[in-house]
Amino acid sequence: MVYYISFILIGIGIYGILTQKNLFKFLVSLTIIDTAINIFIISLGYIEGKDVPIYSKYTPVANFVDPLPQALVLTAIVIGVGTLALGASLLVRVYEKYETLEVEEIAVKEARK
Amino acid sequence: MTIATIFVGILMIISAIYAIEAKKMLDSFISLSLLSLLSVFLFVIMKAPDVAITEASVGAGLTTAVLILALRRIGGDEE
Amino acid sequence: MRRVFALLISLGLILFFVNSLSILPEYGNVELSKVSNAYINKSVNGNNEKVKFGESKDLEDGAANVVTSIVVDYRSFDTLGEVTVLFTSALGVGLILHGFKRKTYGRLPNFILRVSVGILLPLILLFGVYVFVHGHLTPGGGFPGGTIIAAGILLLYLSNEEFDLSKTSKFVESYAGSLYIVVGLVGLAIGGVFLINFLPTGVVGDLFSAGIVPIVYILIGFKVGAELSGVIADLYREG
Amino acid sequence: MISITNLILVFLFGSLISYLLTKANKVLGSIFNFLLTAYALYFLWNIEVGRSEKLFNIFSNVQGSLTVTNLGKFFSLVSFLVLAFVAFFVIDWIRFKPRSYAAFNAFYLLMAGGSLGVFFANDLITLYVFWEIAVLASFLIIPMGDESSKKAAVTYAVMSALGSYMYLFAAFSILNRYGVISFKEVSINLLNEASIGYKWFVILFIAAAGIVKSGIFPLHTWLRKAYGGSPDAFTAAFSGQLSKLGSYVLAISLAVFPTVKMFSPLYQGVPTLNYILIWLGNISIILGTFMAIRQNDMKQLIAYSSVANGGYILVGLATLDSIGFAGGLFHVFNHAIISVMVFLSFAVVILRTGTSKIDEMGGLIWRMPMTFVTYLVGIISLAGIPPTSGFISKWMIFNTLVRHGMFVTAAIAFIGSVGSFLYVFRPLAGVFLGQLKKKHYDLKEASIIMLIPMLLMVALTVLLGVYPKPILDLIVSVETELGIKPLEHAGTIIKTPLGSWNTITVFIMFAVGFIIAFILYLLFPKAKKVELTNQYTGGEFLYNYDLYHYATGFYRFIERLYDKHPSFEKLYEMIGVFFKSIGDFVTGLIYKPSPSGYIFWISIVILILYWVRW
Amino acid sequence: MTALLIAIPLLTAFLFVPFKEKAKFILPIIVLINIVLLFNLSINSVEAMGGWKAPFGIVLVLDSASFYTLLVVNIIFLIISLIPQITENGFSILLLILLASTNGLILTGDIFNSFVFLEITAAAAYIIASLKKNYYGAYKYLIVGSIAGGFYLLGAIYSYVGTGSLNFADISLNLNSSFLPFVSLMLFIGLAVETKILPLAGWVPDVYASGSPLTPAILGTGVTFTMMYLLGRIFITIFNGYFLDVLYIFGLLTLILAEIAAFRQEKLLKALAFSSIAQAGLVLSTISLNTYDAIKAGYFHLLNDATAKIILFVIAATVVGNFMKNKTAGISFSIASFSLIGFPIFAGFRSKLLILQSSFEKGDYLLPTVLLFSTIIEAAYLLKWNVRLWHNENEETKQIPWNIVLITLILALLIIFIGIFPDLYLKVSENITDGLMNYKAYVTTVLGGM
Repeated sequence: MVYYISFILIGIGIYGILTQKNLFKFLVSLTIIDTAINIFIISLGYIEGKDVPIYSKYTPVANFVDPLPQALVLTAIVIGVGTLALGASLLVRVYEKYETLEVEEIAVKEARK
Repeated sequence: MTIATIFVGILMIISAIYAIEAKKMLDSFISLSLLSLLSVFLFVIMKAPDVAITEASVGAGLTTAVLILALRRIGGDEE
Repeated sequence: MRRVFALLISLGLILFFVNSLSILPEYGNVELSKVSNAYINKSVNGNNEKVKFGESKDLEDGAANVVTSIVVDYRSFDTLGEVTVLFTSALGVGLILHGFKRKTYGRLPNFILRVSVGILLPLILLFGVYVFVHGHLTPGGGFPGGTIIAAGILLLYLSNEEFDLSKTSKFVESYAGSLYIVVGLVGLAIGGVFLINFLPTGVVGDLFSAGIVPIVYILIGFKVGAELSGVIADLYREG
Repeated sequence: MISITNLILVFLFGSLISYLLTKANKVLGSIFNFLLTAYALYFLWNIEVGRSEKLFNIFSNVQGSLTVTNLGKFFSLVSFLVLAFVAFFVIDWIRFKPRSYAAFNAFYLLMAGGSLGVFFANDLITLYVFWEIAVLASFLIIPMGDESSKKAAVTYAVMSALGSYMYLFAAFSILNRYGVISFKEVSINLLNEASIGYKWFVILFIAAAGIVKSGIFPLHTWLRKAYGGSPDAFTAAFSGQLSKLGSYVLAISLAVFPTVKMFSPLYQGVPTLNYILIWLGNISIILGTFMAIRQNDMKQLIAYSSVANGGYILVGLATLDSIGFAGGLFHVFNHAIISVMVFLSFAVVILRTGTSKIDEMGGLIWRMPMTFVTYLVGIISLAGIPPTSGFISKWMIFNTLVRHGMFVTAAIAFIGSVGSFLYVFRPLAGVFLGQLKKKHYDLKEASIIMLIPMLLMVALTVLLGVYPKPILDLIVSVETELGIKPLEHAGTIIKTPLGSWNTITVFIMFAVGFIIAFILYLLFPKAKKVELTNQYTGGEFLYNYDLYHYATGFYRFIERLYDKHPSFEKLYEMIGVFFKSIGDFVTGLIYKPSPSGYIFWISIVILILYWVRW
Repeated sequence: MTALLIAIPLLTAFLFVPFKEKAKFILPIIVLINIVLLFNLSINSVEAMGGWKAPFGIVLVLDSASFYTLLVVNIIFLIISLIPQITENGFSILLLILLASTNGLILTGDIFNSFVFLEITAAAAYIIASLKKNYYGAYKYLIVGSIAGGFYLLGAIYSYVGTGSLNFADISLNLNSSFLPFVSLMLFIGLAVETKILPLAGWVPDVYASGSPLTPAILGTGVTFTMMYLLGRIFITIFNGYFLDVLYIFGLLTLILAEIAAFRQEKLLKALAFSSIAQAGLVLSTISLNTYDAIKAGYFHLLNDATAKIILFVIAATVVGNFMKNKTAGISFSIASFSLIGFPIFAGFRSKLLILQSSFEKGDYLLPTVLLFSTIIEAAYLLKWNVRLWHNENEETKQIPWNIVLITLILALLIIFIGIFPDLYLKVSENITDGLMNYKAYVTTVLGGM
């Protein structure tokens, strides 16, 4: 089930990048795709009826879902936010240079240069 | 659980579409943040509390903050 | 027209992924992989006993939170890389926005914000520290902890236009990161392997357990907090 | 006697020394160049045939080597004759070159070294290596000429690359198929090759390099611009020496690889492939001749004539008949020295007047008579009039064509020969004869150093026209080596099935005729000399003399022939434009103004790969 | 000890954050230390990070392929670090990070770890791409790079699901064959963007032609080499030749289309950027022939291309006006472009011969045809630019720093040296090929005879 959600979200993200013209929207779509991929990865580690992979009072012995995808997703999330921050700062600069965020207007200004 | 998952999923898809199609950037970001929060819910369902916490703080909080700060720096929402 | 095409392409991609379901295991019926099994039973280097909370001790990895033990111990090298990504992007934000002039609003921040920050900030910071100190026991860890600290600092920025922490955050960032590598290098010196867990691991579930895991997580917490607040500072900075 | 390898190395490193010397003193460097090329000429004259040297490992199992063959010796002698003479001319000419003179001399030696390697290469790939060195060096010299030379150089390099890559492709396919690349072993393998198609492919692709270099028909368009634009003294070496590399490769592809034995004959012992090449040569003759007629720039005019003469050489070589092949080889020699004469005299004219447009000059005979004589003898030889050596080679080619019953071809060759009178007369009349222009009143004759190589060439061509034995001996040795029935000759008498030919008789006849003409000239009253300005029409004085200069529209009466003529130059330009527009298209395909485009490609690649492949 | 190759530059980068400006002095020293260290390491060693053995933890594998790739990449960094003028203030520290991440990318034996290092490389590359106010180009690169990174991550996850492990050797041993199409496709998408395979390489002209010499000099050589190595590692060693037919077609397409596009460009740097794409395509299709000779020829050409491209990009971006005032730089430029075209006595000739021979040996006539045809186009535009730069009448000229002149000249002489005595580069490429082709040895080295 969750597979489909993440696939559709990836599709929406791609659709967003393909159709949108505002630079911010690209970052938004990128974040959507990142989130979708993360959900997908986690769902690949989910095992019905198993528990959170933490040894605790409630689960003293191992009865866990797959912890590795979770670890990977932790990394992926942070990498995603790093990229996003870079993108945002580049975007600020682009705006300063062209005074617009619409790709078509930027293209016109690039061509005129 | 399945019904909850489907419900959350549909909400996520809606918020994703809204995030992409929203006219105002701020709406888009808030919708994105909502998407992140919903995904936190999914993570919890899928027994991944570490990821959930990280996503809540990084994905929902920081991402939105960064985007909004960037929006603020270019002089707010134009429309 | 463009939208229709985009829709078709996205649908095609979705179909591509849906097709891949034929090879993927069914949702919820995934088998634990051999690697995860070894991680969970902490038997990578040979340990056939089942791990029990609060009893097993001196395991190869002492973190009760298996995810943490993977992130900071088994796959610590990934985390080093991950920290570096964040570090790079923080650095990049600084470099890219260097010397950027922004129009100032000249408005004083909201009164409520200023007051509430004074009350909330210590709590937020405390919570952040708690999250990464207990990273090996409970959900959480360096990344969310650091982010929470950064969120606190964002509040500080919002409430006080004069506030500037970029110098300090640079130093914290620099030395927390360096210390992470130094920890790895100490491992190299002691155990002959980079990033080896050279401290005693203690009993699973204790606060002082898991060897270098908490230390590394604390360092990561500081580093992430410093980096993210650096990013925020760079994005926020006036003039 | 040093080894050939060392001689080549001396040339390659000598180019560096030459650069430094010329930088220090223009004349000194040029003298160095001359001494080196002259030494090489001496060396080549004395070199014994059959000598072989290892060179380098091309691949771990393939060894490159040099071998002296008669064919290579003949070509290298011709080349270095040209190179040495031009180098001597350059000693004085270079003093007037304002910039990049040092590089000129350096690349000149580099080119010489490269061509030396080409002539003695024993295998396909070694030949290619030296070939490209020569091409590179010549490419580097061309843009030192006038404005148009910049573009010409690139066109030249591209065309040349086209030819040499076809050659390289064939060479590698041979290496892969037989495991050998030396000429001897390859020809043995080719003789035993069963597949006709493969043989065609190999011969045609190897010949392609030669076709480009010697400016044969479909790939001739670079020649006009490259000859017209390159530095004036260099054009002589370019036409006289470098394009002979092309003839050498043609000789290899046709004769060293025994095409007659490899293919069954189509007509009169000539295989289809050779016949096609003969026709290419024919088209070049026609095209070169007729395009030369309408050129106003004298260098470009002779450039087209080079196309025609390349055609003659190819026709001669491709017949693979004892006399025809000899004629082709002899024409290689003739055209080399003709080029030197004609282009060097042009170089002097351009140096003195500063222009190469025919209608901007006139009457230079009064100021530079020796240059005029050089040019005159050059064009006489070019048009194939006895007693010059040019007659002998053309006669041998015609003889063969008639004897083989190729009447159409022979007719075309005759037309080309007659046409050459038309075009060579244009610079003669426009530049040297007629009235001297006012601005040219104080022109001087070329200096002694410049005149020496020019006049020596004049002497050489007349001498060999009377006594062609040294060249014929060389040609006989080449033909013996290649297994073609050697030419029968006895010093001055050339024997053919259609009868024999005595050069001395012809010389005497012409000498008598010349004396009679001279007596008549002395007896009859002289024409009155008029100034260019001393003419008027309809009572009005002329203000724009150039317009009424008779060299303007010299052949206007046949200009109509050229209306809407199809031109390969236009075709190649169209191809260039076509590539540019494809380039635009591709750039548009790849380069997008928005990130969407890139993501679009990612998605498309995934979809295509997935749905097509699985 | 292998980990030090990554740890030392990273540590230095972290330490030098507060004083970014000083980093450019430390950079050459660090690179030198790295190279010295590299020579003290034993080949065919596997180092498990944190002491967790192969299929479980992350391992750094130093076999002959990674050793020589490391050597090449580090030397490229050394060259770049010796010309600090082209690096703007503060960017030296990025070069340190880039060094660490390329080293990691080459050494790592873990697919997710390679994703992480890929992202570090990409992040550093985005920032370097933004030099000279080329923010929009960098932004586009960021978007496409992140999407590609996402696909690489998906590929890694799919291979995890198919194998139960993230280790390269384990994947190559145990990957379920039904996963192969998906995994290889996704990894291909991820790598194609970085290795500049054509329909996905649209970011290159913008980024390389920003006018900064640093961007193309490091991204087009060191990073490209690393990515090509990784590509070879994944598709030759791990998938053992699977999917190479697709790479072959894409490589040919890239070669021909990029040359045509380069022919059209009005700006020198853009033309060089497209030429860089084309050469990547050539290398790709050559190594995808998957014979020993072909792979050797491919990496040999990659080396030559890298050597020439450093010269071309650095000079093209620093020299203003014509070469007559900067003769030495001009000569280096010309030598590099002749080498790219493949004139004899220059290194490029050797590699073209090798490529031709190896592809003929494989019985492949398409690659030579396309190669020779595209070389004609390449000759057309490179020679056009050479003539234009040597013979124009542009008076506006400025002297370029002596160390740029010196280093480019040394590299140009190296090109000629390699053209005559190619053994040095041949040895490197032979060793890389040995490492890549020897799939069994790789697996046993990593998994310790499992």
